[in-house]
Amino acid sequence: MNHSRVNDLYNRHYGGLFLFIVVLAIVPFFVNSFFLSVLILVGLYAIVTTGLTMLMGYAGQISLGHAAFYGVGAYASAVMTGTHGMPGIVGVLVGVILSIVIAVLIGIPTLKLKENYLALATLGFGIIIFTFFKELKEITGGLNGFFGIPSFSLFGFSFDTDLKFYFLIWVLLIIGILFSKNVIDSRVGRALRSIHGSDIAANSIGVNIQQYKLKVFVLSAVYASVAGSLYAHYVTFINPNLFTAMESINFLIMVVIGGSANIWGGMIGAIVYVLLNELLKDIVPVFFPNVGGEFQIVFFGVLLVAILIYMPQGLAPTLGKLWGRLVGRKSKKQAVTGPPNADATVGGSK
Amino acid sequence: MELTSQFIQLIFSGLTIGSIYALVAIGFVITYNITGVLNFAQGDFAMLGAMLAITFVSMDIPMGLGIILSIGIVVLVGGIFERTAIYPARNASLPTLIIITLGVAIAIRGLAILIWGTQPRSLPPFTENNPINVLNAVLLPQSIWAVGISVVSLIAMHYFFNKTFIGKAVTACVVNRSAARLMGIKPEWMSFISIAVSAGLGAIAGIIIAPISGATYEMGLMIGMKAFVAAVIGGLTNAPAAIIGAFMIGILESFTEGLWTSGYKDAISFALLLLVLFFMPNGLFAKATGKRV
Amino acid sequence: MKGEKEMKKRILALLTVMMMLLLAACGGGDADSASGSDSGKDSGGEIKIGSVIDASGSASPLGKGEEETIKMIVDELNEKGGIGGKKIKLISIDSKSDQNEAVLATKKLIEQEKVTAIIGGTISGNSLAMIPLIEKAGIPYVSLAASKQVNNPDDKSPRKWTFKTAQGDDVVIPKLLEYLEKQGLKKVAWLNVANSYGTSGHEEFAKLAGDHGVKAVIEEEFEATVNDAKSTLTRVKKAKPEAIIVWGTAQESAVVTKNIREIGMDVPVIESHGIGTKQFVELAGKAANGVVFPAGKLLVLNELDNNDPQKEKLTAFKEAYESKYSNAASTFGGHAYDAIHILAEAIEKGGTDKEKIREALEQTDGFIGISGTFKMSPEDHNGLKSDSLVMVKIDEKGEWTLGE
Amino acid sequence: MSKRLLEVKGLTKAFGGVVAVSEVDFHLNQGEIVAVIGPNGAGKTTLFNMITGVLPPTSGQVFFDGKELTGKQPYQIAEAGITRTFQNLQVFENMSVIENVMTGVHCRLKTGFLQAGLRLMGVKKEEQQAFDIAMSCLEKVGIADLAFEPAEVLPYGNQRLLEIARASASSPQLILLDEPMAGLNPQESRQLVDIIKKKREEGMSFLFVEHDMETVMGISDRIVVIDYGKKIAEGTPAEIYENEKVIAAYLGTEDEEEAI
Repeated sequence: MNHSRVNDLYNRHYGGLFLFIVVLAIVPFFVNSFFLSVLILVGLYAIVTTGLTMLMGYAGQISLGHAAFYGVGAYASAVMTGTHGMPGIVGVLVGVILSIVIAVLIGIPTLKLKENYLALATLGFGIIIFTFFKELKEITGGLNGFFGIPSFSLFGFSFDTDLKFYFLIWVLLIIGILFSKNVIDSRVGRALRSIHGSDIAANSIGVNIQQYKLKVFVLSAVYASVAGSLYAHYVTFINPNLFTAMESINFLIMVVIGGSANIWGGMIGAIVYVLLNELLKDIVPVFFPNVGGEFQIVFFGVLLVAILIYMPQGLAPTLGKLWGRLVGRKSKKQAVTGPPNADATVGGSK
Repeated sequence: MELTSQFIQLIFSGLTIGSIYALVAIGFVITYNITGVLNFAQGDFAMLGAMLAITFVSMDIPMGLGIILSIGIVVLVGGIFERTAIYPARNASLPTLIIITLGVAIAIRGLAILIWGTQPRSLPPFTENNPINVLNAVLLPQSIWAVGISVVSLIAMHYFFNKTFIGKAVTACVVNRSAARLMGIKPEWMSFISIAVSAGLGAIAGIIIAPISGATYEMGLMIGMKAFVAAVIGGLTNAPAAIIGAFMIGILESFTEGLWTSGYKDAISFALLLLVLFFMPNGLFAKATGKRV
Repeated sequence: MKGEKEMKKRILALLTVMMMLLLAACGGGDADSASGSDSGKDSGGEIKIGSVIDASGSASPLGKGEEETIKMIVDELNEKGGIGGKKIKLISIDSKSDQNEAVLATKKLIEQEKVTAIIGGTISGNSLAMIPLIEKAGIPYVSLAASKQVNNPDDKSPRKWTFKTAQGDDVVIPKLLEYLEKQGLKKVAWLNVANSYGTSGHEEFAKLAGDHGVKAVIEEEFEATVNDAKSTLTRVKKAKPEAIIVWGTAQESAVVTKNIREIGMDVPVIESHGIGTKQFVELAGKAANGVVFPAGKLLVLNELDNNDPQKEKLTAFKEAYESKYSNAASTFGGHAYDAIHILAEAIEKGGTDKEKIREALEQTDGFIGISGTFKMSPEDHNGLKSDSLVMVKIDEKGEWTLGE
Repeated sequence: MSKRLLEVKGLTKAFGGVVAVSEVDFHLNQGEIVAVIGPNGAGKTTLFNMITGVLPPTSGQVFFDGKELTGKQPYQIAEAGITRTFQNLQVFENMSVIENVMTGVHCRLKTGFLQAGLRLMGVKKEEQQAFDIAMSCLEKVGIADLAFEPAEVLPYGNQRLLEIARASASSPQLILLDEPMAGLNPQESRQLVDIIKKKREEGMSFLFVEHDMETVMGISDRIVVIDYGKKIAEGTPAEIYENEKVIAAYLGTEDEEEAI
């Protein structure tokens, strides 16, 4: 009897996911290629935001420097494949290793401290990394940018068309989300959520808080780095301005829109953010012909504030309910699988 | 001999920019002390102040009046910001509040582009700006204005928080919220006052830098971040330490530029931030007690 | 309890709206694609030209004028009956000074709108990001950005389809060096803004300076967000240059120029074509007096010799633009003017066949535009020489005068 | 019975100039139930916090099962075999009841990030194991039927039981209970006493702080009394009952100075 009940603990039914994957697999054959590249961008962002969602929702920390990890991945791949002619996977791995090292170096001293010193440290680190991209001209090409990054290939298979790249990115994203979900639905996930619930109690039953926070931070950095590597292969030209503090903030906006209390929140946020952005481009000029792209900046700023105040859990929980209704499954036990605490928006320290 | 003049020149530059950082940094500290919020929109108040002052001056309003008007408007904006974005979320977690201020910063920046465009603008110097020669180094009257106004504002702040009733009430809230409530002080309003006052300080900073470097919609970002570094160096809660931190950053930057390269200037400031966070998280001037750890 | 219900309702309402918006976004995209592919087959008797321009964001001081100019010229051409009897349909996308936006916009133009040719890429970074897509798709493209990398990259990557109408660094720097040589200024200080504009200028300078007997006694960078460059300038002062070259755009150059005078240096100051806006004079104030810089002839229109082949065109452009828009005509708008006209001529010759347009572009010879007289070739996709520029001096009233 | 499980030597904690706990010595044998009592503000919770690593002691040492624990982090102390409950409840409100207890099993399991993420072999087994342990812990405190409820909806008394289930999930040798009876009605108190007694029979030891003298006298093997941070008495309930210092500390303010 206990067998069936342990399976009730977490929603590990993959019917919905399967449906989602089928939709994902069909979509590219019905949209035009511009929309396909939008979806690729969404996928890349979603990989970053999935990691960030883990960091914000489950470790209660925010990072104001994830664009830097994204950039580390991008430049590692650019230099390894573009300058040294190495295979794509080497670039990805170098980016990942660099990101891990950096994340550990930053994480160890700051995560010891209470409050959100990680946010402050990542802010500083982001600017330092940006400076390196800019100043190490021999390696990165400086502000002129780095061009001539070859397309990504793996075991002799080249992802040289948008369609192939789309599948690469979304498969990776789904793997990334499943990995995160597996982590959350386990001893590790419970430990993380317990820190959120009461760090003192978590510690007193044997949870090494610092180490868990650090590991989540490293994980999120790895996600960002991998996405950055692939981004570099996709656009073939990168320059330091793609990895500024503003880009880090955009990632945060996506996570907040989607909601960090649910592992799907990062992806939902990325989708909504990018599509809203495209939509505004078409809609705004109809109503305000003289207003340029600036309107969107204001819009997202206000949206961010409004969501945090009036919908602190983001879109994910509500969409989750709708999805549940759609798939026709009652989600009575799921009620507590995410951190559903009303104030579990971002971070735990109140 | 030349080395001395270069040295003095670098000190002048450092003090000028440091005074700007100091004003904004104090805004950070006041806000953080009273509301517990790290307000990332602080730098954008400086931008608003500068832009408004430029607009008023270009409308032929006398400069003094224009400056006072713009400070007033920014104070109001700060108040509105507190009521609409901070107050409703006062029970949210710290990271949430940080992100809210980031959202507001973005919105303010966007609005500034809609109103003033992306073109840089400039404000005339407050007085005739003929360089004064000090030991072969050059001191500009506007720099004296910058440092002077900062010092006066900082003294005024000190007076406000330690001598006036409202100021003391605000301070009381920092010390003990419920005790303050018993005394009939509403902590909610203190948060309003502190953010409005911080916004005003930011506006002053923006207005004094505008004649030196011009003003653009995005100027708030860097000023805000540097001031923020200064505040952290000072330990985030200690106003005098933040002021020292601000001047340190200013001088560090001018020496990096003067003796090495400007390319790494920002990186140096933020490397200092990391070092302080890693090794002295209570600020450079904190006593050894691990209050925040 | 009631509050909660209320909240739920509100969330649901919000969500419904969001979903509708999203659907609209997706649906809209599909609809566009359908219509796009129809008209793309060149059936309606119109020629689709796309533009990707930074009309907003940090590069908008340049981009705004470009966008407006293109719209103006397209209207003009269409009034005259279009190109070869076909109307031009302009699809203009704002890339918001953001590389990602530029790439997406280019994709949209190529794949969804199926345009015949593309103009744009206000800043070099955006142009460089767009080029791989354009070269792959094989679409005639005229860039408005200055960097030499756009048409003549160091890594020799293909530029078969890429042309450009702005004077590249490889045109401007020689002009500057010729001037220095003529003035007998041999030991100079070089200062450039730390962005792609500044660094690419610097690279070209470093490469060519020796040929003209010019030597940099000190080379420095300053930030685009510089507040006070006096610290850097103390080092420049120590190097005792005969002249200072400041390579940047209006705002940061103004700060540096002011600082140069403030710390009491009175050597000649020579700057880049990036300061060719009234903003620079406003921001730099008295310090602008005497600054010399290479620029397109538009700035000194009134002083041009009446025989100058460009004079007529320049006057017409300035009048047309300024009567239509509130801003002053700029050399950046001029690049757009040249781009659309050269393209129109090529389409006139080559029809809608892309390869033929490309060949026609390559054969552009003697087109008199705003930035100069173009003579392109398979090797030279810019087609401008340093004689397309003049040295401009700012006088004590802040007016531009011929500085030669 | 004779094995010394916990040994506290000269434990002292000073906050600035104020000495909250001063030179406290005592020990606890395996299988014993020891109570720490004393007037409010006597330093009992500070003592607990030092033993469990929440606060580093100013001086003194803590030995557990022959190993020194002084200065170790709370999670390390939990791994060594001491867990605790809290005076003001610290239930993980963001989880279900069963998950709370499964988290309590944490230090007996090994699943790490990679294994969990890839859902390698063994993860499922460990999950089952954690679930079974947690279930049996819940059964022992009598709230197994609430396993799938969110912890935050539980009534106060059940939250106390949940904390005890959570603290016992990793089968520690010693559990520290910080005022376990506070806020419970008599019936719940009796239930709790039964649970503690039953657990002791299984070999667990308890150290607890309590104000409810009836409970203290009823279940403790020995009692340690502290006042103003100092240990003033130690002994069996009967001995303490008659100890004058203790009576003075609890009753008389006039005799107080003498008592110290």
